[in-house]
Formats: sequence, C-alpha cells, structure tokens
Amino acid sequence: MNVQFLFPKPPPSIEEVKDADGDIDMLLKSQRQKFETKVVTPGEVIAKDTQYMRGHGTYLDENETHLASVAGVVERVNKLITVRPLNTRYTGNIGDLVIGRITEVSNKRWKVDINSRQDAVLLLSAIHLPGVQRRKTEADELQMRKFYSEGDLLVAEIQGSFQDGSSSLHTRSLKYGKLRNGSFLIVPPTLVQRTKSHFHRLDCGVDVTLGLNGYVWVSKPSSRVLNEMSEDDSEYIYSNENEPIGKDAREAIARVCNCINALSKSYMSITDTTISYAYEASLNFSVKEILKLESIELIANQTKQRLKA
Amino acid sequence: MRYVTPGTRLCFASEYEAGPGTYEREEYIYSSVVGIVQEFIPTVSTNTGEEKKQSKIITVSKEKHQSSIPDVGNIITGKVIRMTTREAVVSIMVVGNIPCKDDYQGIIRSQDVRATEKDKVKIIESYRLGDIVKAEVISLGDARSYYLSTAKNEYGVIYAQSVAGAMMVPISWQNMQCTKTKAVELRKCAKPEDLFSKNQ
Amino acid sequence: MSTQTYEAETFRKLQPQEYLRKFLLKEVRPDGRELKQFRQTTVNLGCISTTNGSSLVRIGNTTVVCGIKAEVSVPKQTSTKEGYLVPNVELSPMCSPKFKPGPPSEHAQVLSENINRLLKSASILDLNTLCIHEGSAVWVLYADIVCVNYDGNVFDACVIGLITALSNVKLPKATFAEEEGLVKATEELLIPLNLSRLPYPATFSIFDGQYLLVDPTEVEESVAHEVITIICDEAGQICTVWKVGGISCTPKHLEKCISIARERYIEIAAIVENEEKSNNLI
Amino acid sequence: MADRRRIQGPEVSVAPIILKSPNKIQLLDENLCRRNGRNLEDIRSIYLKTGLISQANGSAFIELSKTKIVCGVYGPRQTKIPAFSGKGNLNCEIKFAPFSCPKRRPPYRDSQEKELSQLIYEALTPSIRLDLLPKSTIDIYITILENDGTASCLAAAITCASVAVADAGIEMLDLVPACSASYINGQIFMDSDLIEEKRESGSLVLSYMPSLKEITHILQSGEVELNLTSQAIEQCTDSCSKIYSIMIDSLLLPIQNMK
Amino acid sequence: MSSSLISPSELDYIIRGVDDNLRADGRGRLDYREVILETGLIFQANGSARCRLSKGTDVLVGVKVEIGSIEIDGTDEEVAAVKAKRGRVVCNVECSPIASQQFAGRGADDINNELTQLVDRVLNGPQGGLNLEKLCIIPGEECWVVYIDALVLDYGGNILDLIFMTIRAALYNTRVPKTVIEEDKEVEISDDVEEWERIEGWELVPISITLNKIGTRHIVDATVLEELATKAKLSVMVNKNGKICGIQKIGGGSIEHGLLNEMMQTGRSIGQNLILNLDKMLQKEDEINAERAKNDKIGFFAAA
Repeated sequence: MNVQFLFPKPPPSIEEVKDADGDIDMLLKSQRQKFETKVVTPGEVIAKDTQYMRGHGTYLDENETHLASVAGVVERVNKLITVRPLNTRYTGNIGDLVIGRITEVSNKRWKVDINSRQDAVLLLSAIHLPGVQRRKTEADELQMRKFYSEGDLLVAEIQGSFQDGSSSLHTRSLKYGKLRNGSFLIVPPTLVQRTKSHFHRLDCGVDVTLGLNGYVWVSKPSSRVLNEMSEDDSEYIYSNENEPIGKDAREAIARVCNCINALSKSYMSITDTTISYAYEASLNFSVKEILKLESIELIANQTKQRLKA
Repeated sequence: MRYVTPGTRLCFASEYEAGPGTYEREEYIYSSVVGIVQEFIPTVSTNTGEEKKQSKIITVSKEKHQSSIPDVGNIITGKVIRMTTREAVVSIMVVGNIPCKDDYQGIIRSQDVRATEKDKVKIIESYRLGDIVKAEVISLGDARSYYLSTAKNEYGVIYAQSVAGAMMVPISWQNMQCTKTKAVELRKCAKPEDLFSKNQ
Repeated sequence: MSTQTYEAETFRKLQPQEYLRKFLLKEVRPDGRELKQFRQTTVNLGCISTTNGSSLVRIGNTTVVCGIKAEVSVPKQTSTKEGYLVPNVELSPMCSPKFKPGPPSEHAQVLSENINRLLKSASILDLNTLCIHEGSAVWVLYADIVCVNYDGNVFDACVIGLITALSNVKLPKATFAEEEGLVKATEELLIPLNLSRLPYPATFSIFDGQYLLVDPTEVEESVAHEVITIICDEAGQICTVWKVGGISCTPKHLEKCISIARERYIEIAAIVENEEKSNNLI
Repeated sequence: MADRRRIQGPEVSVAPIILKSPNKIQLLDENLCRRNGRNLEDIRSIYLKTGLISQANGSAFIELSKTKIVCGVYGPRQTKIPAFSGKGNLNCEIKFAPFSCPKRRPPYRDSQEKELSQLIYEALTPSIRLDLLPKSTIDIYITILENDGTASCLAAAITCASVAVADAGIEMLDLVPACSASYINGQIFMDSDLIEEKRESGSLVLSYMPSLKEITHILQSGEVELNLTSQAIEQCTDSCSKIYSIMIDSLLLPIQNMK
Repeated sequence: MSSSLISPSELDYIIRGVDDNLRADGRGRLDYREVILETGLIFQANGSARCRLSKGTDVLVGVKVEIGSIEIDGTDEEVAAVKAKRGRVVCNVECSPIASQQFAGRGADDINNELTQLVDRVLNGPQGGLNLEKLCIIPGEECWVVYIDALVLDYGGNILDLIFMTIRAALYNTRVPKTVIEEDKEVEISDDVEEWERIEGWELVPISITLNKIGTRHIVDATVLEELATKAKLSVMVNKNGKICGIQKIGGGSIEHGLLNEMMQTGRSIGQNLILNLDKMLQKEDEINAERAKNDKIGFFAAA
C-alpha cells in the first residue's frame, strides 16, 4: 500500500528522438520526408501537384495546392490524398466492427455510444431475436430492455449510415451481441487498424475484441459453443451473467488490458501481434507494475524492436 | 394483531416466504412498511394434480397506502390531455381504485386503441380532449410515458362531453350521444358499467 | 377502508366539480361543515425563540408560521425617522404538491404584495415608532410567513399570523453610539410595538355563482373561482375588500360576507386574547 | 439587483450588537451536569409526530427542545428527469426558515442548505427501496423552523424525514434514526445545542439502521483521536437505538389509537 | 460519451475482482496508482501544485494570499473574541467541463458545491492544520485570507484524495509576505521575496483517503468504472500525527458497523504513509525547483 510519487518527465525534444538501436536521428524537416509516415499540421502543404485527388482532412487553396486541414498522418491511395487525424472521434464506415454502449432505449431502437460524433442506432429489427428465425413481434417491442438495457456493452457491425451522419448497427450474427466475462478499455480509434478479423484469441488464453472505434473488450473465452438454432443459446446471448473467472484468468485479462494501455500510451498501433509482443515483454513485471511509467516505456520499446526485426 | 414499522424483524427466512410489504436479508425476513403482519398459505392448484407443499407467505399490509404508481397490467383511469394523429396522451389520475396524488403521463398509440382493424384506427375518431378513459398499462414505456391499451371491451371512454358541452351516453361501442342535442359523436367506448352509481 | 370510500375518492379526483355540487345540493360541505362555518382556528404565540415575535396559526389543516426578526439599518433620506416592515410569504414545495422549488411563485408574490398593501393602507404600525436615532438608525422588521400546510384559505392564516406575531414582538432597548456608528442593544427584549389597529380577515368562495362557501379548503378553492376577502378591525370597520377571479358577485352576497366577517372578527379576537392570557401566565 | 418577486427591505441591515451580562457560560458544573440539566451522554427529549401536513403523502414534525423541524414527503410521483430509470429517484431539499437562526437567513437557497440536502439524501437513500419504484421520484422537503445547533439539526432532520417517508407508505429497509455529538475539551457531548456547538472543537453526525446494523451516514469534523471517534460512534449508535423506539411509537400510536 | 453507465456484467467482474484482491488493472485492494507531482507552476499565485494519477485524474491547485477584513459575528461575544484574532481560509473546488462530459453545463454544480463545502470544512477548522492566528495582522480588523482554488482538469476517479494531496503540496509551496504595521494602522507589505515565509502549520494539513465499498470489501484509489460499482464511499481525513481530521460518507449506500471501524483504521494507516512519501517528494521538489528556476520553463502542460 505504498504510494509512489514521481516527477513529470519533460517530453523528448525533436532533436533527440532515439531510435531503437540508440542512434540519434536528426529529424529535420527535409529529412522527415524520407519517412513513410508523414505527420502534418493544419495548413501545411502536402503536395503541389494538381494530379492528386483531394480526400478527407485536406483542402485546396487558390493555387491548387493540397493543404492539410487536420493534424495527422498523410495517406495516399493511388491519386487520392487524405490526412488521417492523430486524435479524433470515430467516423463510422459500413462493415466496420465496433463496440458500443447502450445509452437509451426508445421506440423500436436503441441509441448506442460508439465514440462517434453522434450516437449510433441499433434497430430492433437488426438484432438476433431469441428463438428460431422469426419476425419481431409487438411483445418484443414492449420489452426491449430484455435484450439490451441502458449501460450494456455490445459488439456490432456498422450496417449503414443515416442522412445526419449517424450510423446504424446490426448484431444479426452470433459473433455479435452482448459482451460478458471481461473488462472494457478505451484507446484512440486511430490506433486500431482495419484487419481481416477483430476477434483475437491470444496464446495466453484471453480473447480480445478490437472495435475500430477504439473501444476494446478483453475477456475470458466463453466455454459455450453457440448454435444458431438452439433455443437455449439464443436466450443465453442476452444474459447478463458472467461465467466464473479464476484468479489466473483474471490476472491474464488484467495483464492484457495493461499491455494495451501501455501500447496506447506509447501511441503504438494495437493489433493481435503488438499485443502478444507487449504481453511477452511484460512477463518480467507483475501485473500492477505494468501501470508504472517506466515499465510502460520498456515494454513499448521492446515491442517496437520486435516489430522491426 | 401485530403492528410493525419498516425494519422490524418478522421471522426466519426458512419459516416463511417474503410477501408484499416485506423483504429478506440474510436469514431473516423484515417488514418494509408500516402495517399489520399477516400470513397465509397460498392455494395453488397444480394442473398435474400433484400435492405441492407450499411454504407460508408472510406479508405486511400497509396501514397507509403509498401514492399509487402504475405498473404493467394495472387498470387506470385518466383524462385525454393531448392528441396527435398517432397517439393520445392521457394523464393517469387513478390506478386501480386508488387516485394518484400527482398525475402520471401515459399514451395510447393508435395500434393499441382497439383489438381489431388496427390499421384503420384514427385517434380523432376514438378520443377527444377531456375524455375520461379507462385503460390498461401494457408497458413502462419510454422515459416520459407509460404505454396504455384500450383494446378490450371494458376499456375506452367512460365519460365524455359533447361539442355542446353536455354529458354523453354510449349508444354502441364506437358511438356516443349527447344528452342535450342528441348529436352522435365517434368514440371508442368502454362497455358501460356502473362506475359512479354509488354516488348518484 | 372499504371499496366505497375508494370509489368516492376516485369520483372526486376525476370529477371534482360534480363531486362538490352533489354535496352542496344537500347544504353540506365535503368535510362535513355547514356552508357558513369556519374551520377550527388556533393561534400559538411566541413559539420560536430565535425571533422577536412569532405566531403559529392553524385554520383546520392549513398551518402557517410567522416569525419577525428585528435588524438595524439606515433610514431613507426622504423620511429620516421611518423604519421598515418587510413582509414576505413563502409557499415552499413542502406545503403542497402545487408548488415547485425555486423563487417565489406568482401565488406567493400575490400574497406578499396583498399583505404589504394591507399593512400600508390600514396603517397598522406607525413606522416612525421604529426609529432608534433620527437619520442614522432605525429598526427593520422582517416578517417572514412560512406556510407549512396548504389546505386552502392561506391568506387568512397569513394575515392572522402576521398581526398576532406583530403584537407579540418585543424589541430590545437600543442606543446609537455615534462615534462608532454602531447600534447597541440590551439582551432583554422588553418594548412591544404600538399597533394602531388589529384587523382580521375572512375569506369566501363562490361556487357555481350561487353557493357562498366560507373559509374554503384547498379542494373547494381549486374548483370555485370567485374569491372574496373582507378584512375588518375591532371597531367593525372594513379595512379592505378584495374580490378576485370569476365574473361577478351579487350585492346580497357581499352584504352577507361583511356580516359574517364581523362575526368572524369577534371569534378570532377571542381566540387571540385567550392565547395571550395563557402565554402571560407562563 | 433587486428581486422583484419579494418585498424588499433596505439594501443593508445588520443585527444590533447585543450588550451581554459579563458572566461566562459554564458548559459543565461540578457534577458533570450540563446547563440544561443533562448528563454528557443524554440526548434532549424528543417530540415526534406524523401526519401534520395533510397535503403531503407523508409528513412528520420533530421537536428537540428548541429545535423544530417539519418534513413533507411527496411521491412516488412521475419523475421529471428525461432519462428512463428502472429505479426510483430521491430528491431532498432542506430549507432554513428566514427566522430560524440567531442571524436572519436569506430566503433563497444557500450553499450550506445545498450541502445539507445532499447529506440527508445520502443518509436516507440506503434505507429506501427505490428499486421498486421505476420512473418515479420521491421528493422530500424539509423546513427548519428553529435551529438550536446545526449538527443536531441535521441529525433531527434525517430522523424526521425517515419517519415522514415511512408515513408516506413507501417501502423501506429500515427507519433511519440519526444523532449528533460534539467534541469539547476531549469530552463527548451528546446532542449538543447551539451554545455548546459554538465551543466545540469537532462534531460527529451519525445515522444508523438499527435492525440491519448498518451506518447510512457519518460526518465528522475536527481533529480527533481514532479511539475517541470510535467511542463517539458507539455512543451515537446507542442513542440512535433510543431514538428508533421513539420513531416506532410515533408511527404506531396513531394507528393503535384509531382502532 | 456515456460516462455514467456500466453494464451488469462489468459490475459483476469488478465486484468479484475486488473479492479476489485482483482488480481490473492488476492492482490489489489497497494499491494506489502512481502520482505525478509538480509544484510552483503558477507564477501569479503565492503557491501552486499539480498532481496527476498515472492515467486519469489531474488536479491543479493555486493558493493566493490576500489581505482582507475580519468578519465579526455579533451574536455570541465569547466566540467573536476568538474569531477576531484569526485569519481565514477560503476554499473553492471546480470540476472543469474538460475533465468529463458529466461536468458540462450545470452538471458540475452539485459536485462542486459538495467538494467545496467538504474541503472548506476540513481546512477552516482547528483540524485544518494551518495556524490561523498567525494570519491575523490587526486583531478585529485585518488578516491574511488564504484562497485555495482547486481545479479538476481530468477525471479518472478518486478526485477528493488527489485534491487534498495537491492542496497540501500547494500550501507547502506557498509563501506569505511579511507585514509591518505602521503607526497609523497602515499595513506595509515587504517586497523582499527572501523574507516571505511558509504558513505556519502546513505540516499538519490533512489529506484524505477515500475507501470505496465494493461488494463486501473496500478499496482505495478507485477508477471511474470502480466508482460506478461503489456502493458507499468513506473519506477519512488524516494528518501527519495520525489524528482523524474528518470523516464523511459520500454517495448512497450504507456501511456495516464493523466494516466502518476497519475502514477508518485502513484509511489512517494508508494516509500516514502517503503523507510521509509526499513530504519526501516535496523536499526533493524544492531542490529541483531551485535548479529549474535558473532555466526558462516553457510548455506548461508539456511534460508527460
């Protein structure tokens, strides 16, 4: 129960950014160009060439020059130039996997917080209803809180978007639905990359669900294999009961959570690989030691090195 | 007769089942209201004919009634205070037989007005402002209103004034007649029952 | 509690006007009173020791507490000897479900304003008697009337409360120390106020333009829109007549009201006198 | 700025300076007896009555010698909070009457009243079964007519409000009696009045559910040794049990008299 | 953001974690997060400090000392005589809307009032530690008024403890000018910064330890989610000598009689330990500050 006090550390000045191998790179502006990732600030010139197409986060001035309108990383796909903001709220794209929290139950729909500018909408017709494939009934309409209630966490896919820019979600698959048996984290959405799958089972026996909106769910794998047709299972998917979680499992979950936090603090992208690397690097420490700033730095550096290798 | 106050320990939880006005905490049952302790053995007829041993239920009947709040399944009486094409807003004044101290808000959606031909319901042909309506609570509804239904014979308008300002009497389940001008107006009427007879 | 009482309650809630009408047809009121009968009135003087004068008034269930606190201030430049008497009525959300928390409702403002007007127009207290030192220091009497239970006819209760609390006020002997600019007062409270008259009110409601209801309850007030208040003093003289709401009232009604108000005056005066006597005995 | 909704007095007014007789107040005499004849551990006698406010769903009035508090409970009634809640909502507001204290209080709500309201809310919430009252609000309004010690006023207000809630027929886990104590010169003065309170070095207010043996609120100020605190907590819980029986009587007597 | 919502399964996970003495971030029940401390960062103030929990709450406190008049309460002479010889402390706590969505608009009013009253009550009484009599300049007329303003810049749970820690650090950092009373009762303030002194009694300024009752057990330094799972909070204010300077239950929920004693004991021992560590750090900070004063500082919030 010792309380540790620390002094703040000054930020590394640009001239002194150390590479993993210990060399000092002089990151002058001209040299920065060499890097694949180019960080720009609003108003900075990205390209003078008129052949490029203007994408999100950029604008054209009267000389047809492309300028950044946000602080972020320049990305180029063929001729389309975009700037991905470093820190932003999540913008929904169709097909994205997101984790959300129910904020309101209203007429035939739920409002879901997905770290976006507006709450997303989950229609009653877009969820998996208990029982064998069936239509929603009036009874369902009157007891929507039996499925999801205010505060519940769920994983869903973005189905489409409305005129006002808010997204609509669906959970019409057994992969999606209510989240249980674990712990919830928030990371900057830009750190989560779009990958083939966002459900990962790590070697340490922990499930990680990475929402593209920066919400992350770390949990113990469910012991139950779900079957679409089974009546029992479809009741089960809306249950609020956790399975018993042993101390070891709990510790593993906590460790993974802390590793993800360490990565997000070091502003490193969060994928199953980085999490595994960070996890292995963290094994030198006890779980609660990973909260400390110095261990976070060490873990992040080791992970960086392994990524380069 | 045993009078108790909230928090009075009544008995062991193993002896009785906690009924209304009581609660169970650890191995005891406590009273949660001011009132009289009562116990009874519930009569349950199981359809299989098996003799099921029922535990005794202990209750505390309230000496002073809490201002009633609507719950699903309650029959309520209220006044129509606002109407749109899709729903009628009702100020719930009485729950069961107990008047509320403060009114609650409920809505009757057009699909809940009557049991048949739901698609053809027009709110304006069923209710008017100021009508006294009897209805059933079907859901706790949204943040603001309870959801009500009048889709049964005994539910609907029980008291209404005509355009001329006089009382109206029901002449069929969807018509009411003014006692003064004999004009007929459209309403979803409740099957008449002598609600106020004792006072008249 | 039988089912029948519930049904009566239900009827009252849904059709309050009809409900009252049915009683009045039989010349009786829902609480069992006759039409021209006042509810039982009690006055309790000096019940709050943090005040210079206080009074608790109950008319039936209606309860108000009036407390008067004396402070010192500088008189106005135009009238250097005049003190202040500041009456305020507080209708807190505690006394009735009708009131919401926050600044005084319109209803409370009307009550305060009417009482203030009564104090001024009937010149009950000569404000010059509140002078401590001309031009420098005068007494300020804050008369705060707190309604505890709002069951109709609160105005009568407020006026009775204020008048009796004023007659209960005892001020300390105060001197103005010129060099320090401070007022120093003795610990004992001795000096009563010199009230020129003690007016008491009577309030009536008219229902359906024909029934004259004396001392209406909250339920009666909510359906009867015409209200008449008559305030008279010990000589039977009328200080104020107020008629609010509704359309009109007949001269006959008004005459009747005045004669009842005079009788009522004698009744209240007796109640107050009794209370003062028993207070003095202690 | 002048408030047009109230009758205004002069802009500034002050209480006169009172010339006191010079004899010093003796809190304790040689027999450890207090000014009002109480022993250190005695609380003042309590008068508690329910049903004073006919307009409210439940009400109570408490009097501890000079302290006088009225409480009215309204509800459960429809909540005005826009979000749906499966649990009832409790709202407490306490108000000092302008004439209740030695110094006149302003008629609007000040920060002390806001804090006391919060404390009473916290003391009562654990005892009320709000889970049974979806979408509803219970409003508890308390008016202090006369204040003879702020800590004891807070305790009395909690006691009074708890009885008023029970009187409203609202389901509760237990009644919540509350009691206060002052630390003066290393001694514990139970249920101190205003004069004692002004000389205290610290105070304790404790509210307690006697049947469940759970403490619903505790508030201590002043620099106190841990064991003295423990002792004061014990004394307060003892006094709470005494107050508890008075509360039960106040609720049951009217019923028994009726029958 | 739905910052005040939590799902039943998260609740269950937290409660069982507390039961197992293994919280969601791997800490035990009585483990504190790291605190990052800085003092003397507001040059306009007489003293200032900023404390942050490693990933969350951020509190900035400024202390300003000004000359004010002594207020006289005319109702009780004996009490008034004591008050005439004392300075005053005025506290204010404000939760900035940038800290959390729930503080936006009027959302912070209640919590601001509650925290302000609590801090004010603790620091203004004899338990506050500060020697108020030393703050008196002319008895009955003028005194130093110590304004303590705490600003919550980020919210990650456990605000109260951090506020008290920061206040203690800021008071350590505070220097009061020397005064000379001239013959005509004019107060002259010395300009010589070297002569300025700490407020006597800062060592005894208490800190708070908040214990959160989750399930049947209690934890310290709760995170936001843990606070949502908390049934009742007990804040215990402790000073260097291990004396209890205030106890307050916060939030709904009740505490069993036996548990209360246990929580008070825990609070006291953790609190004393915390003060010890804090003081060590403050002394080191003095040295660093002296060093830093030689260089120009830029980037108020730059440090990570």
